[in-house]
Amino acid sequence: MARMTMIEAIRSAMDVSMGRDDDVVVFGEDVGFFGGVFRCTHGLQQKYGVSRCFDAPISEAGIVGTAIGMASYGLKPCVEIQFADYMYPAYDQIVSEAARLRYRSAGDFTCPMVIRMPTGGGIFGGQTHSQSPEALFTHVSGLKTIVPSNPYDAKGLLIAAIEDPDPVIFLEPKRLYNGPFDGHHDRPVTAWSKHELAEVPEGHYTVPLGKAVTRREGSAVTILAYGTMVHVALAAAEDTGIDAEVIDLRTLVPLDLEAIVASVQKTGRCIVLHEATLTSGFGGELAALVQEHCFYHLEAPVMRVTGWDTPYPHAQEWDYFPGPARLGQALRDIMEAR
Amino acid sequence: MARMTMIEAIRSAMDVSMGRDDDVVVFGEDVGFFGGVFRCTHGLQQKYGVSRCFDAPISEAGIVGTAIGMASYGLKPCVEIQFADYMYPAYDQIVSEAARLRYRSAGDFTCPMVIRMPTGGGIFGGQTHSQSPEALFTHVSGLKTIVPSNPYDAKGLLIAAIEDPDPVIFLEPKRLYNGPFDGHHDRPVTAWSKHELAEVPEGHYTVPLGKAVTRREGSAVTILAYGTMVHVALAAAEDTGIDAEVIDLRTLVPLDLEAIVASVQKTGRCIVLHEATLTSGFGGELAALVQEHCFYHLEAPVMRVTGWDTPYPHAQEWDYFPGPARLGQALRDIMEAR
Amino acid sequence: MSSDKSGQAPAATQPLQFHVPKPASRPGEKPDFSHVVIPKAGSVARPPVDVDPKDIRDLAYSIIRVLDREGEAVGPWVPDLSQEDLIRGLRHMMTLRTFDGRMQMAQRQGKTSFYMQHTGEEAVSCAFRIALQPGDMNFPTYRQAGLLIANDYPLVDMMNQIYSNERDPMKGRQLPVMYSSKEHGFFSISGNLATQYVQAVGWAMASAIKNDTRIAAAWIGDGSTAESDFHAALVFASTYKAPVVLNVVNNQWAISTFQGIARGGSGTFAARGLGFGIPALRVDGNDYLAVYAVAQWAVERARRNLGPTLVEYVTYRAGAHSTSDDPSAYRPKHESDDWPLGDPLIRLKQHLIAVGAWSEERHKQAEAEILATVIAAQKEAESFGTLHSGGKPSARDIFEDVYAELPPHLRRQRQQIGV
Amino acid sequence: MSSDKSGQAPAATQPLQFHVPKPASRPGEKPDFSHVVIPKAGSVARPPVDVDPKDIRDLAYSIIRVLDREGEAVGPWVPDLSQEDLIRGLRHMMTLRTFDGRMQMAQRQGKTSFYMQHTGEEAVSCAFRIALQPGDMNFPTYRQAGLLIANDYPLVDMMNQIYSNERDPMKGRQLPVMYSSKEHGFFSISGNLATQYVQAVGWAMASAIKNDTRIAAAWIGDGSTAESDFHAALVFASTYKAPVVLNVVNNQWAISTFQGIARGGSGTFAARGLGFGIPALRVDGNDYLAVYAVAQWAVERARRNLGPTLVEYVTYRAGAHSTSDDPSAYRPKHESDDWPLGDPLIRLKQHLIAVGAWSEERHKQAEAEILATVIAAQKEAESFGTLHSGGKPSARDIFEDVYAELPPHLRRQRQQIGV
Ligand SMILES: Cc1ncc(C[n+]2csc(CCOP(=O)(O)OP(=O)(O)O)c2C)c(N)n1
Ligand SMILES: Cc1ncc(C[n+]2csc(CCOP(=O)(O)OP(=O)(O)O)c2C)c(N)n1
Ligand SMILES: [Mg+2]
Ligand SMILES: [Mg+2]
Repeated sequence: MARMTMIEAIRSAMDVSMGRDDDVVVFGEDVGFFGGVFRCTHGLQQKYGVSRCFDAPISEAGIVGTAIGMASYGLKPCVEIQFADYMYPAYDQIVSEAARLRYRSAGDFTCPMVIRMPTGGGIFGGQTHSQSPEALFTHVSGLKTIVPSNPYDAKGLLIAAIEDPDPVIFLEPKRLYNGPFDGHHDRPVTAWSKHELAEVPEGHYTVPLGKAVTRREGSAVTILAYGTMVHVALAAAEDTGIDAEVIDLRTLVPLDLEAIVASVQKTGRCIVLHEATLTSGFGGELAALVQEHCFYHLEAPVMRVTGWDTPYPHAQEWDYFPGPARLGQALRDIMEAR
Repeated sequence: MARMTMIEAIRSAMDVSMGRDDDVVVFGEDVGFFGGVFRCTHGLQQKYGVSRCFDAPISEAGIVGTAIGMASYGLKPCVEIQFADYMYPAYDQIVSEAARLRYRSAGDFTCPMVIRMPTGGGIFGGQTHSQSPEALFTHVSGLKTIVPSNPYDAKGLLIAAIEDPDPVIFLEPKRLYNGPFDGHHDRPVTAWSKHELAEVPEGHYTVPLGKAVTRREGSAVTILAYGTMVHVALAAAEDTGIDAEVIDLRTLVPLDLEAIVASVQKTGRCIVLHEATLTSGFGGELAALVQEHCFYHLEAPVMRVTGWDTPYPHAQEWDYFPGPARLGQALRDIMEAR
Repeated sequence: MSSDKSGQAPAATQPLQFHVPKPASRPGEKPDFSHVVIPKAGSVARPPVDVDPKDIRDLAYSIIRVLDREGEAVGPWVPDLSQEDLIRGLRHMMTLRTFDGRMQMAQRQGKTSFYMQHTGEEAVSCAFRIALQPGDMNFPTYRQAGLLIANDYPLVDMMNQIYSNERDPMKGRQLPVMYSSKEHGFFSISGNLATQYVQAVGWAMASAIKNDTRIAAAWIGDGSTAESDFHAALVFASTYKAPVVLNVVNNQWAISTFQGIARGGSGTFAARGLGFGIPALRVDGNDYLAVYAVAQWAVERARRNLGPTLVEYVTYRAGAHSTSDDPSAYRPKHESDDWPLGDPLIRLKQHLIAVGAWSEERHKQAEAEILATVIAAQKEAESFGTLHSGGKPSARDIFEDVYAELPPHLRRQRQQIGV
Repeated sequence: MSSDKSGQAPAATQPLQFHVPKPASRPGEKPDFSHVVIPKAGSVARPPVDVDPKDIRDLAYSIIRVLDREGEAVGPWVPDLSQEDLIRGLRHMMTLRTFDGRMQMAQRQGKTSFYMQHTGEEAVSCAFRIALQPGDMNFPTYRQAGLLIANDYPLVDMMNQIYSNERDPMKGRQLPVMYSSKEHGFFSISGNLATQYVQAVGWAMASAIKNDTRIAAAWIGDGSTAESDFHAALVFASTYKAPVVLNVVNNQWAISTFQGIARGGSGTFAARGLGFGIPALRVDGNDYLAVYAVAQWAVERARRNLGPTLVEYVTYRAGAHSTSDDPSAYRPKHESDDWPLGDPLIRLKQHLIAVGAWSEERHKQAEAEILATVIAAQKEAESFGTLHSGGKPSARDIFEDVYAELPPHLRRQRQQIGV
């Protein structure tokens, strides 16, 4: 079994899927000859030909719109939006079309496709290369939304997404592409090669959609996280010495509510963590669900630690990023509550 | 003082604003000669000329995109999107541009504009004439989001929105255009002429953004609602005889958290009501805030009564609409909790 | 601003003026179609399908016509259609018009919430469908039910959809007229304008990727060409030479907005194709023979892997936009009578009479037969319910088909509703 | 499917083929620009600005050029620029290139996160700016810093922005090179491609609505014309005859993607304008005189209320897309040496020498002066800090300017961060 970076794992997922199924096609901006600005599709055109992996015009609406047409024909497109920040031109096609085609045609037409996009900050990308728009997808019925936190999950979830009969939004925390990142930006960068979740089988396997996983067992408080924030949560637990249970949601919709409820009923406390802006973020949904389902077990209000309600600034990136210091403070606060 | 319908009040707001300020321009699809498919701009072209009120091509992106250019020039555009369901092509311009222009240029350029759009169901409009996409705006920092529930507020809030220095999303519950609607779809239609909040001054006045109002005082439970749902909340309180306090939020961002917290701390119970789909709806944010700020006063979990997580169906409209029966059940349930 | 090169382009002393296009006439005024330049039938050349797009740019500014004023079929575009074919075509159009009439009335009677007619535009979709092969796929708007009727889709299923009754193939979810039938090469209609235009291009790309032989047809209205997805469609079709026919139905109006607002300074909608190197043809949309001939030309180009063709159908929306609309508020009441390209049914009927294949009598008889057929279908459909009475789709259907499998949160919600 | 008209268009037996355009050469191959047809300098006619767009469609397929191989300015497009003007223009371009070199290096030294160069395209923005009047507004992309430099915007302010230091006019919020200066007619750059193109049209519409005399200029790259906002801009500009110049900078590449992917079958990007009845000109973007002449023509059209003009600048992105990019992975290493339109600085320099207004010596001297100026500005800027050291914008600045007034929830969040 090889150690892979997240990029390699994602590439391997597409490679395996394209090898098994001729109907899988991959395209997007700079995705063909060059292999993508993050190199996630590197080598696929050479291996599978220009009809299976090709460059698209800079038109996110066109990329998703044509992919919907292809999916309705019977292909399984897996397209890349270069940065999640640039998905908005495609948003109409995603929300009004991909998400609703099965429903409005009563199953006459369907839309099995995956839309991959890098999300999140941590690379000094400023307001247009740092966004985490997951809440804009979780609000849309008909979509599934996934955020992997490590190479093993990334590959298994992406293969599962490509094989899923419905449209799946696959969000890739770009700060994790080349190594795990716990938010301690002042410490040396670490590589995936040292991480056990970088052990990735070469061949086919899936990680099921809709299943969360516990990354750290704990009894004091539950931290709900996904993507980069899983690593931040683990670091904060370490830093503070607070015995937090860290749940990696992996799939936001459909959500593994059972796992969440079981953990919070055990710990009695819950912090929701995400990089996206606070207001109407997915953390609002999580906090609402937790208090609804665990109200009588809660010893303190569910807290949210998130990005601020502002665009993502360039120079003040680390003041914006909800890192282990901010989460650590929240952990101490929630343990003192009541 | 005249009794106005919501349509007349909205029209009057634009009329008054255009009369006072030459920089206010109004345009959109079918908005000019014809006066809008809901007639909200009827007569404005005749009164102010084609340069101030005109028909636009069917391009929501173009309507909002040109309006942003106009706003940056110094005009105050107030544009109409024919149905909120059709705002998605403009979403990129709204999110990436209007909402962030002041921020990214550090105030060098600003974007004072209003985007009006009819929302909500209740007219057998099916999945593309019934949506309530407010949560897709409340998640975007830089936007203000407003939902009036009656003619008086509609006019005062719209004038305030037009005079606001920042972009404002103005959502008009179309089921309220011609009369209040409490969700009892099987009862005779009522007209605004019988409603006290249809007393609307002819001239200029404003209702301040960011201020909620209590529509019904009560001690048992707080219902947070906006738009059509305010009337549903009042009906359910009446129907069940439960002494609910009904808060009409009016502005979702910036939110009147103070008013909410004061009420819930008093009643100890809270139901959030909206027509939009449940998951990641604005109700999630409200529930999260309420439990955060009122945790020690809550006697039961905050409940959400909303549209289902599906597209808005045509024939089963009344099974989808969160009417007084569904809210009534929730009221009874929450009173029984603990 | 010292670097501005002054002296060269002196600051204009004339203030700028804002220009908003206006239609030739408004309510109360005399209808005026003098701006619609109509070439003689038979006068436009018919190039080979593998022509270099550069050499036929003029076709984007003309109108291909076959039927002349006397009802004779003339010129190089006369298609190879038998009298039988044409009679069938006439019956399709008559069926569509009769269907429209009945459903319009049904809506007024409260049997459904909404309806949209095709009056005056029947030839476009009815003739186009005949140029396709089984397996080809249309991506229609709400005004191409002729594609279904000319493909013998059961009228009663259309009505079941319109009535949202217990047999509604769309299970009550969709607004009336938003049909879907994969089997009949008819993609699910979206209420959102223009979105399906680029999807058609994607479907066609898929067909080429799979070395299939099936082609796609995209549909859009004049007003909707302003939407951004129209551009995306043209970009992708042009770049990948997708086997797709890009249809623009210019019926002069987009609800209350005349076509000049979407078209701007380009003269025609077909011209939009020129900027993409896509061959663009304009055709008399009220001339069944011309529509078929041009459709067939464009379909052949696609089939022979020569790439996309843009076709503008010049026609007129004789009725209201929908049952929610009253055109007398924005255009002269009898404007449609002055429409210079006439009525497609009457023109085909006259042609058939002129060539001795039809008569007023046979026409009356056909009218009666068709009316009977439509009424029978309507009765059958109404036996399965109408929007507010009789059989209904279930509340369970709200939750199905959001995903292939019902996820836990939708199961919980369905339980809440108790179904 | 009985109604399909069979026999007439027989099902193709040939399977369809998927077409993906390819550039003429890739790494390891010999650069090949034989597809770039270059007319002789001086050979394209100069129509009056009030020409009927119909009569100049050919200009969308040619290239307007003024400087010939010998550096002589020839033909009807020779602009009325003095030698002084041209020397100033040369200095603008030299300043931009020097600035690019220093900032590229500063990025490599870790003084900022990112940078984007203009190498090879300096003439486009530098010459265009000179054709504008004070008060006119550009809606630029990230590759038009020449608009600022040719308008004497302080270099040190540009650098402050690039360094996100304590004097950064954008307060650290924006990625480097995303300048904004209303005073200098330079709209805030958006990281999102194409969005500003339609905003420029709106600004121009506003100017017309207010009977102002100011005009707007929109900017976009070849690759970004595929974006939908490009279409919206053309639709609105065409319909309302907005006083705007619609610039397309075709530098042959969009990151790793050659222009054929965005352009498709249309031959040129200028051709896109034809479908809208918008006069469309193509110009040698590496010819300072030609760029100025065409810009001036288009600006005059706008100013005289004659409506929009689309201008395609044919140029070449000689450097990497940005500091995150390495072009050797997708195009021949020395492709830029073979670019047939040469280097804009060298060409203007040669012209000035040819007409006796400049010399190698004066050029060297100017180079030294400019380098000194740029270095002085850089030193000053660095005294206010660079991205990772020295003065910084405040964390407070995260919360300001989201709205005109700080709303309660942002006040709470700011308190949380303790600033
Ligand atoms: C994205 C979007 N915007 C607006 C509408 C509202 N709308 C429905 S039909 C219509 C007019 C369309 O005109 P046209 O394209 O000419 O087609 P026609 O109705 O004439 O067949 C409008 C504006 C919509 N359905 N979708
Ligand atoms: C909406 C959007 N999609 C994608 C990107 C990523 N991106 C940045 S620059 C670029 C290439 C642009 O090429 P072109 O328009 O030719 O301009 P050039 O860089 O050549 O000046 C891309 C794809 C973006 N910034 N915005
Ligand atoms: Mg129309
Ligand atoms: Mg480029």
